[in-house]
Amino acid sequence: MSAMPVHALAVNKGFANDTEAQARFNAARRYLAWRKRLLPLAAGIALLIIWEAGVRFFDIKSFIAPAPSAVAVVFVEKFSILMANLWPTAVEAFCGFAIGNIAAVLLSTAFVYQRTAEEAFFPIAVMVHTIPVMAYAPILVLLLGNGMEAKVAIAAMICFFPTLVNMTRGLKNVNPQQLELMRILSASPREVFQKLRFKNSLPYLFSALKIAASTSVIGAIVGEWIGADRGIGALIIQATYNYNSPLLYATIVVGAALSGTFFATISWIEQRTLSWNVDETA
Amino acid sequence: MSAMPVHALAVNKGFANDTEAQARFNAARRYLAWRKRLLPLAAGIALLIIWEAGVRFFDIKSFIAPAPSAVAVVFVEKFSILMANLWPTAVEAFCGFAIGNIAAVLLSTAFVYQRTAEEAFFPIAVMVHTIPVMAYAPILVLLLGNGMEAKVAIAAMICFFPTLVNMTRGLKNVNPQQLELMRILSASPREVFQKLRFKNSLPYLFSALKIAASTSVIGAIVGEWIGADRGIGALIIQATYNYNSPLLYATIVVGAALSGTFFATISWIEQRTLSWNVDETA
Amino acid sequence: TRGRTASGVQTINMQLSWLAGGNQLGEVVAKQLGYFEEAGIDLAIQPGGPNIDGVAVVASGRYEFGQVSSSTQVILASSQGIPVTSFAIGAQKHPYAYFSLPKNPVRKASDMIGKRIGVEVSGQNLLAAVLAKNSITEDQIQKVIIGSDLTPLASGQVDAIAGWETSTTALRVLGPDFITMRLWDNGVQLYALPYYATHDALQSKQELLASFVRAAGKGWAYAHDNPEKAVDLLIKEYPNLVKEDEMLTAPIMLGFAFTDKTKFNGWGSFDPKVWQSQIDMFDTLGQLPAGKPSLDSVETTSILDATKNDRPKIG
Amino acid sequence: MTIQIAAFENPRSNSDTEASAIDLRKVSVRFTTDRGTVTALENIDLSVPIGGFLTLLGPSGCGKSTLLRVIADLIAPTSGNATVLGGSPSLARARRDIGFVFQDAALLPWRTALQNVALPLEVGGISRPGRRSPAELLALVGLSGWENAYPHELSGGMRQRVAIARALVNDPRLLLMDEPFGALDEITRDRLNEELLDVWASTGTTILFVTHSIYEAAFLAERVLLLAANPGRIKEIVPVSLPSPRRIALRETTEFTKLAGRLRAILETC
Amino acid sequence: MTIQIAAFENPRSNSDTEASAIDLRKVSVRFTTDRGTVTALENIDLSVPIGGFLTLLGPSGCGKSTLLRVIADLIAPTSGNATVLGGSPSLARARRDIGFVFQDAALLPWRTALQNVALPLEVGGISRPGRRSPAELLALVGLSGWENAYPHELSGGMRQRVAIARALVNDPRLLLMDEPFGALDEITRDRLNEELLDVWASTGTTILFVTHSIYEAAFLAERVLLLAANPGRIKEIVPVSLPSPRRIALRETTEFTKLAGRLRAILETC
Ligand SMILES: Nc1ncnc2c1ncn2[C@@H]1O[C@H](COP(=O)(O)OP(=O)(O)OP(=O)(O)O)[C@@H](O)[C@H]1O
Ligand SMILES: Nc1ncnc2c1ncn2[C@@H]1O[C@H](COP(=O)(O)OP(=O)(O)OP(=O)(O)O)[C@@H](O)[C@H]1O
Ligand SMILES: [Mg+2]
Ligand SMILES: [Mg+2]
Repeated sequence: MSAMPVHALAVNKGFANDTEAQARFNAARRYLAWRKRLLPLAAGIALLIIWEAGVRFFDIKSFIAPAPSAVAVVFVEKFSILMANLWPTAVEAFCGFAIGNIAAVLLSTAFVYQRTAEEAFFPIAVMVHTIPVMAYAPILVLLLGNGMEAKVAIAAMICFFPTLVNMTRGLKNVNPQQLELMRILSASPREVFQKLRFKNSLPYLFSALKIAASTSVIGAIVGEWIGADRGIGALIIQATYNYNSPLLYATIVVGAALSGTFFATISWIEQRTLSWNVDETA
Repeated sequence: MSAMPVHALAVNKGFANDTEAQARFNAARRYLAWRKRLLPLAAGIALLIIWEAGVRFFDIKSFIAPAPSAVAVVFVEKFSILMANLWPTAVEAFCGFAIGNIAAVLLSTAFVYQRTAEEAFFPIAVMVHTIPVMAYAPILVLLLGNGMEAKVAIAAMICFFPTLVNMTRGLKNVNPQQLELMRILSASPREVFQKLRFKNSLPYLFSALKIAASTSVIGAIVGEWIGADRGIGALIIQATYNYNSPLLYATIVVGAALSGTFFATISWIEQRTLSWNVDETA
Repeated sequence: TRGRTASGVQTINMQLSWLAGGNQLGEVVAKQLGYFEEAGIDLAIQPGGPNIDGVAVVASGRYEFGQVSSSTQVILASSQGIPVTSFAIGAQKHPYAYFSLPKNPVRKASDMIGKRIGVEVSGQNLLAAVLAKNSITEDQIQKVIIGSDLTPLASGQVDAIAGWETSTTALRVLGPDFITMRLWDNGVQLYALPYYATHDALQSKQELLASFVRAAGKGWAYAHDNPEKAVDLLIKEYPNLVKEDEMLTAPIMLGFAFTDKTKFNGWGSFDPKVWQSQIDMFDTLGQLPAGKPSLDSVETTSILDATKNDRPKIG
Repeated sequence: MTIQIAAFENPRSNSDTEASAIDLRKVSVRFTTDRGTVTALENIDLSVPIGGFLTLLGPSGCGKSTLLRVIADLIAPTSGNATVLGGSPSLARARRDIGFVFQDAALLPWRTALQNVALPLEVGGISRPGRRSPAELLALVGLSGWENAYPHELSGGMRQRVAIARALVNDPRLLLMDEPFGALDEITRDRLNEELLDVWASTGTTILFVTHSIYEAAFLAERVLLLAANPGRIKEIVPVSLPSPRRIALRETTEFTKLAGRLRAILETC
Repeated sequence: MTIQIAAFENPRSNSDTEASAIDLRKVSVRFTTDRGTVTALENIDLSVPIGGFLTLLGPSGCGKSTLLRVIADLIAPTSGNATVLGGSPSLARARRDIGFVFQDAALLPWRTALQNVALPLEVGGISRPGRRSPAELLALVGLSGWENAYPHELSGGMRQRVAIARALVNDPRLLLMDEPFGALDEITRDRLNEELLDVWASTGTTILFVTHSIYEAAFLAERVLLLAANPGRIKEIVPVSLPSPRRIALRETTEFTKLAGRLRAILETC
């Protein structure tokens, strides 16, 4: 029972320092990172140029689709208004994102440990997800009032479902061998979750979060349609109603930029978290 | 170079017939299948009972949330109207489902084989997904008219994105060893796709399709809000406008049943397709 | 809902069916100029939007009263047994109209025959009413269901399209000389922007609602006299609005709020007979399947009566 | 040190009176799929005393892994009864008395070598005194310097060695090893054979060890269990009466060669 | 039959003039991660003639798998040059001249045993006459009756055997085998050793075979390559001058024992 003398086999030496190779490795990594940042920018600019050219060439009316240049002008002119309306939506989207995804992760955890719960409630969750906001808007306002809470609730409800589906799959789709390992270690359900299922579900979770990056913003916008004075959603209604297409598009650009920022943040976190995942980094 | 004589090692015998064990196995499987069908039904009925009791106990007004019994009455009364409005929406949702998912699978395939395309366009896809329907509705109506095509297009656009995200992940997240095997066999990109990547992405794809089961229905409903005189979406607007809450709820039930049917069909296909997947069937 | 505050000012919530804007010009002015405060009210305007029209919220008692866009909505809600009753109106004539372009004009109901008419899902009953009043059958026209925008007319997909005259900015799409065919002038006389509350509230909070009507009327009167200053106050409250647009809209809206009727009866007043004719019309058209509501359940003049002498008589 | 040990309720003390570590009575395992039934094990009767060292030899697919999995409570026998350390297999597992080296390493890909070895300590974590640290165990299997490498950066044999270190880290009373040294070169393997015998001698662990190497089976064991295939059943249990402590040089003796030859002869009839 | 063969452009005929199947010149492989650099192979010079049989021996982690992967064009050498069957490794791979048995079976879980063996025929599919069918090959590795089993229903050794059958199915000119028989019992292993020699003799395939068994290395090869670790480099190439055809009984000869002893001695210094 006492500590054994250690007769180490000095067969392998492990990682060595090779500054030159390391420098090349880091340079390659930096290149990839920059590429990842610049390519969408380039593609975005190319799209804008095509759009602008299309609008000019086909003489498309501004109320159908305004030229990017017109949108840009409005964007600069109304910058302060756009920003003032961005904040409430950003806060709603972020809170909805957090609440919806946490709820989905919790419920999918329950599903994995309570197969009965899954079989009973998964189909019901699908059906509930189909209910349009306008059907439950009065109940929400009654319960939560007309403030941010109701909008957060709607954003949360809308981004809830895809995460539930993906996360349930990710938590279940575990390598049977690794599961046997945890069983041998007599890991508690909690430990199996923390050390195996959750880790294993991360690729699925990040996919879900990427989807939620835009659905939470959509949710906040749609949520504002149950009544708001400020916010991207309110501004969209205002601009649509007033046929102010350039303002409408400028507003949408702000909303899209919001979900783009969400997406980029999630991708960044994903890259740090899944660095062990060879397939992803390859 | 000629055929070798085969000296078989008769070590293992393979599968044998054991009727008793087989019968027990089949019985267990039937039990699970029935359980899967009956549990959601039971849960649904339980929810309805709670809802009915809640409405009665708290004396909730019908214009906030009608009792299931009231909805059921309308459902029976208006059954033919509901069914007449179900078909257009079902067709739109189904076509949108098919087109949106096929497009997403194709684009994600392109992404996997053209890393540049992915890096350039994935973030843009996220942002486009944030654009509310009402912003592009005029363009759609202009391009596709006011018929079913525009609604199908909206349903397709709404269910496109989650599938794109999941499918891209599923196609990429391949076991490196299996990829090396295909490389050794000098499989063409097409063969790698068919025989490895696609098979591997199936769990992800089915998750995406389950999400799309309800988003395609939502898409068809939202699509009908840009102008339709028939369909679940049109009926929802009508019922809302007429303050006919029981009819509104009955309509929503029909819509939810539609996505529930979608979901069940997909689950069924999944079970047949992924039968090799131990983790899923376990 | 919050109660009376320490200073004796009581909060009262007005639930809208749409975003706040030029339709609430008078209320905003009154709020900004302290008219409500003087009346002991702290008015909170609760916006609505595409996903909610607020009737259920008011009917359930969450907010004290509300405003919807059309008198039809009050009638339909009453018909479904929702206990809401209108106690004042914001626009004497409904600004609902059918717009067309000079090259293919629709000036009166009979011009609609053989044309493609674009209406929203919820505008179908009004179209049916206009056609019925003018003895046109539905198959004599071609009804096109559209979304909530006027593009189909501009792009030639329809010949006439339904909308609100107060949507000045939207109408800009049609160019300067489009043709307007008013609902009101073609036999369908509806009110717009009715204020409504539950039966309960109309009894238990009668004094509060009366105070609101007095102060709001004062605000509208101020707007009538100082449209530009009123718009400035509106923009101050709702910075998302655009001053130029509101300056265009305000006179039109004021033209609907103050007519020869208000000259005698004061701002906000209505004629029960007009309500009754609306109820009868929709009933004849078979658009009240849940039953014909009684006039009493649809409107009450109790608040108007109580504020008879305090509402501005301009016209 | 003594005080420290006394401070713990030694989880082993109360079981010292047990007769045998493993007791199988008429254990059968059948797998049923929709394509038919496979009988992996049939009527296995086996008893291994506490502190015993049993090696398993048998043709590929005869049910060796299945036998280990029954003992480890990873599968339940279709019929028959298994007793492990005086109780049911699941009780033994719950007491964390079982260490298992899988036939394939089964490392968690998101953990470094060191973190993989440390996993059993994080899970459950009954602290036992005098235990070797994960780093020491990595050194024992010849992997010092690789603590921070991820599984995909290791060679097949290195991964296997990480798995061995992991099984040893919480000093289990029963060690089930499924071809643990199969992916190792003979030199490393010989040294680890000696190491394992040292571990066994010093800790009193009961060891069941599956191997395909007749020499390894003979060298390590007190008894060699030979399984026959189709269905998996006990062919013979051969006692090994070689002197202890054993060193690799033992393999050169004629006694050992004779034993190996005998095992090979039996194996050929399995 | 002759007509049929003539009808095909025999893909092998034009390479009969090649000097060597494999030619490595100063091949080095380094892996760089953010935690440091590992030199897996350093300055490997190696030449294997067409139809040669080379076995690789070396301590775990010395770079055997890496060497096979360079030859199979799975990784590019960091420096140096590799020529396979007269061209670049990628050319040989593209011509489907390479068969590879991975250290772990790498079966596709959604395919049955038979479908897994048939995979190379579905992919690429240059039809060569006289080839054994997937079912025949499954029988060859002792798995008839298991055609319809899925990988998770097979034992470790059975999976490995499916992988071997798969590598043989399209009759490759160059067979790279990474510890193919590591998970098999000695009886099966001995029989498959003989089978492999038969296959080699009858097809003229060039074989590179990684093993941890000194006996296996000596029994199979024309030459044994011993690799030393840290960094992976060639320690020695030992020619094997045992008579052909070889049968298992050869192992009992003193000549063989002496050779094995010599290999072991070298290996101990690696
Ligand atoms: N899940 C399963 N479903 C069906 N058959 C199975 C399953 N698991 C194992 N078997 C069968 O049980 C038999 C014994 O398998 P086991 O893994 O115990 O063999 P083994 O002795 O460990 O062989 P090896 O030495 O090749 O690892 C095999 O014939 C195998 O096909
Ligand atoms: N992707 C990688 N990243 C970092 N290091 C690696 C990678 N692949 C292999 N190595 C290292 O390269 C060395 C050689 O590995 P290789 O797999 O060739 O060994 P091997 O001789 O096959 O060993 P074994 O007999 O254990 O299979 C090892 O030290 C390993 O850690
Ligand atoms: Mg096994
Ligand atoms: Mg290797």
